[in-house]
Amino acid sequence: MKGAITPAAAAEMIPDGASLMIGGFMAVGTPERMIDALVARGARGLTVIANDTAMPGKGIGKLITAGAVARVITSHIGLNPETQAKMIAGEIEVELVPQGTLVERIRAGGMGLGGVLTPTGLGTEVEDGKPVIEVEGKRFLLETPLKADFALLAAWQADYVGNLCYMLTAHNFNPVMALAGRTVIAEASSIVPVGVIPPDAVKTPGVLVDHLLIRAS
Amino acid sequence: MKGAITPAAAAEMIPDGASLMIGGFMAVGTPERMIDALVARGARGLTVIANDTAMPGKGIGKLITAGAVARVITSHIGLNPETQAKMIAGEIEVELVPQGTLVERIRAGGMGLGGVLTPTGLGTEVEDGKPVIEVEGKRFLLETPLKADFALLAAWQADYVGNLCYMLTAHNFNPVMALAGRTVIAEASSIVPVGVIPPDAVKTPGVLVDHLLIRAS
Amino acid sequence: MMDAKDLIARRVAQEIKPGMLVNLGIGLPSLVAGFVPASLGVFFQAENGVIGLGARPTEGMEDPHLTDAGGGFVSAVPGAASIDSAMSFGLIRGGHLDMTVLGGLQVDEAGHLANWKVPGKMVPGMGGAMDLVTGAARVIVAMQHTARGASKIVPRCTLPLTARRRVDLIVTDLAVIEPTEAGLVLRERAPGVSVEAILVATEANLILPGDIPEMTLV
Amino acid sequence: MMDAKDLIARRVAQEIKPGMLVNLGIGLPSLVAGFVPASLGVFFQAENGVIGLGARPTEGMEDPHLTDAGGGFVSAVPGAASIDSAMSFGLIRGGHLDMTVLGGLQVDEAGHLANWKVPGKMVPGMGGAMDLVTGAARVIVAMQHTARGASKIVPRCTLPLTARRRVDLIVTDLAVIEPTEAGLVLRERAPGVSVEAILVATEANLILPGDIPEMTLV
Repeated sequence: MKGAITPAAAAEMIPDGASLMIGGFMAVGTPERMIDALVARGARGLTVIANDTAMPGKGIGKLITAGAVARVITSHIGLNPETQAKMIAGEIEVELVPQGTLVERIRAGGMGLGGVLTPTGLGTEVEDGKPVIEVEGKRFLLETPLKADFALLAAWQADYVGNLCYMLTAHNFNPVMALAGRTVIAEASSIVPVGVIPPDAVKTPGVLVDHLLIRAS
Repeated sequence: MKGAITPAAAAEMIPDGASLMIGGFMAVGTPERMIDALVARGARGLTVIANDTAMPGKGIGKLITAGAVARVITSHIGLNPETQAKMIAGEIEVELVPQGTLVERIRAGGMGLGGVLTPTGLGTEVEDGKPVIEVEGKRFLLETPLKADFALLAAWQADYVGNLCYMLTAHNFNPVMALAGRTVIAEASSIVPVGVIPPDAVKTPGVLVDHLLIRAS
Repeated sequence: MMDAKDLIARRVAQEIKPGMLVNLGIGLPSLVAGFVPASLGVFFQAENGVIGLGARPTEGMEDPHLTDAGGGFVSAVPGAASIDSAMSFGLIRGGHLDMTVLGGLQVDEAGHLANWKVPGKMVPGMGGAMDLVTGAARVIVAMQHTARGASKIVPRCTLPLTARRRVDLIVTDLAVIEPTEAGLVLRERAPGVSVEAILVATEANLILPGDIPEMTLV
Repeated sequence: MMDAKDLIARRVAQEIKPGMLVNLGIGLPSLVAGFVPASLGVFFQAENGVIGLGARPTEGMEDPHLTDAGGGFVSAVPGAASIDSAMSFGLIRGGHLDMTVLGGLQVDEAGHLANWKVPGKMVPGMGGAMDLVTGAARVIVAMQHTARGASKIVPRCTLPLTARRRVDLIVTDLAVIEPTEAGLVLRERAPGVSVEAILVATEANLILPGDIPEMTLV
């Protein structure tokens, strides 16, 4: 952990055109203060890798509305009509990836694996243009690893080592994305003193986290 | 969860010649009561998939000494001279697998992935006879998934849904093996009433566990 | 007369056996949970991150960190477990999920499901559907038999497929249909619905066994 | 005179920078931790499952669930985290580990390490070594310069390799040697050891830069 920073300082670190992994599932477990700061800074041309684009006014939906996003790699945009409209208008490029494949591609990127061999998508549009590898008589799609310039995470508790815990369905993509961002910034609901989080409760070891957002005022 | 059974009943379920994944790292986080029951039953011809074979008198070492094991797939046998001696005598077949590859092969087997693409082992003896796949200009070994007839786990806390928690370095291979055994049997240091383990503390969801061992008397 | 969606959900609920792990899609499939007795010891998975999904909590007791895959507030039953997306889809892809119930746009005579895209019109994305249909031990499609008068059960899907896997059962407001290697077998009629009415409403060819009973709804 | 192992461990400790995540192999490398000041904020990983490894606890306060990769009892520092084997090797393979210090049987002029097998004699297995050498950002080999009079630094490894990756530094009781594209560069001499003595003890060719200072041991 290199230090706790303000949301504005975090947004300044993220240049236009950067690739961002953003935790969350329909804006549950999404770093909202970080997103607000990116919108306030007027970020442009971002590539967002995330499960979904939430809905207008929430989570990643705010980045879509603000015109900050040029490209998304995601499993679902069905509940955000603005993403759909901007995709049809050619303003946002959308790569749709099955959810289980998306999370494994991110994990592979973060854990130094060469890709994912999955049966999901075989014989569908998702297969188009991808190598099919046969292993022990079964066929699998080879899906490539994903990394990003930044991973923006939402956590429940953090300490100043950078250790993170998550709560209930707010885990989702956060623990995996912590491995795959070149710079990892986490926003926690609370920050507790070092030593307070039991080792067995830590889901993301602090060594993966570069910056925490300072406490909300 | 199908019920809590005695170690002897568990050992009766496991036929000679079965393949077993056994949790633990140098006998830390290993189901000792389960192993004692297998030794007492006089099991023979087992295939054991585990990080190591511990040392004589501890954990998997007891199965080795008892002559229960025909084959091991493991990363390390250096601290068990009996495994080395039986290997040289041709009594036990040993497949050595890099530790990080072993855990990913088990995870792939348990999570329905077709294999593991890893840089580990490239250009070494481990590469011999294995396909090398190039992804985005980098070369990776293709390692096949592993499953087993049974996974024998050691946990810290369990409840009667089968949810499991692990403690400190006793996690090791247990959470991953829980996914890859066709029948999963867990031995816990304590069993607590359903609802006592917080959802966020569960590392192995009970739906993966077929049987718990009854409490030690 | 019973609401069509409730009818479908009640019939699907009968497919659920004690101790199963079940994933219910958003919309119609999510209604199924309401017809499964707690005594069965069934665990519901929400693929966004919980095993042991419970009913919507009392107003004022919702928690923003506990939602289902549709974003609705839920509760957790005793013995629930939080899981991240990697574990959630590992359970699905690895065959640990006993059953999934999903909505459909089309199902065809090969038992193939299309439910994620209407090219040029609506592209919500596949979300978890492709993994669910590929990996679940049993796949049940729960949907209205027709949409705007057109049959959703067709000779061959014209919409992009969700997976190549043959689904296991189709439950509609008119019928229960089992896709088999030989084709779609009409297994049951909805209460008061004749075989003839089902054939008229179905574009696909249906195989008619000797006995096609009315659904029994417990 | 200082013990050879302590000398090596002290010199290796100087390579560790503030805030690093470091994995120390069992045996000699594990001694390094004793020479790293707590003020550096370094976290040690034991690949069997903990980040934030601390010293051996007071007798009677050991816990069987907290051991290092050699099976020895350890403690956990404040801010420690438990990890399972998949996460542990994900950190290693994924490049999140800043440094690993490993023992060696041989290192050659290409900087290749052999440390897991002596065919026909001793086959301990690679354990985590292959992943560590493949994945760690920086790999340091800490070993005695010779074994039974024979040089462990050789023109070309005769033992099976641990990885194709060129290690970053070799620290022995006689010298600090840096493998480079051009070959092995002699960087430092142990206190009181001459360049000539190092050359005599080394089977591999060493490149000699103009200045080869004595190790400074803080």
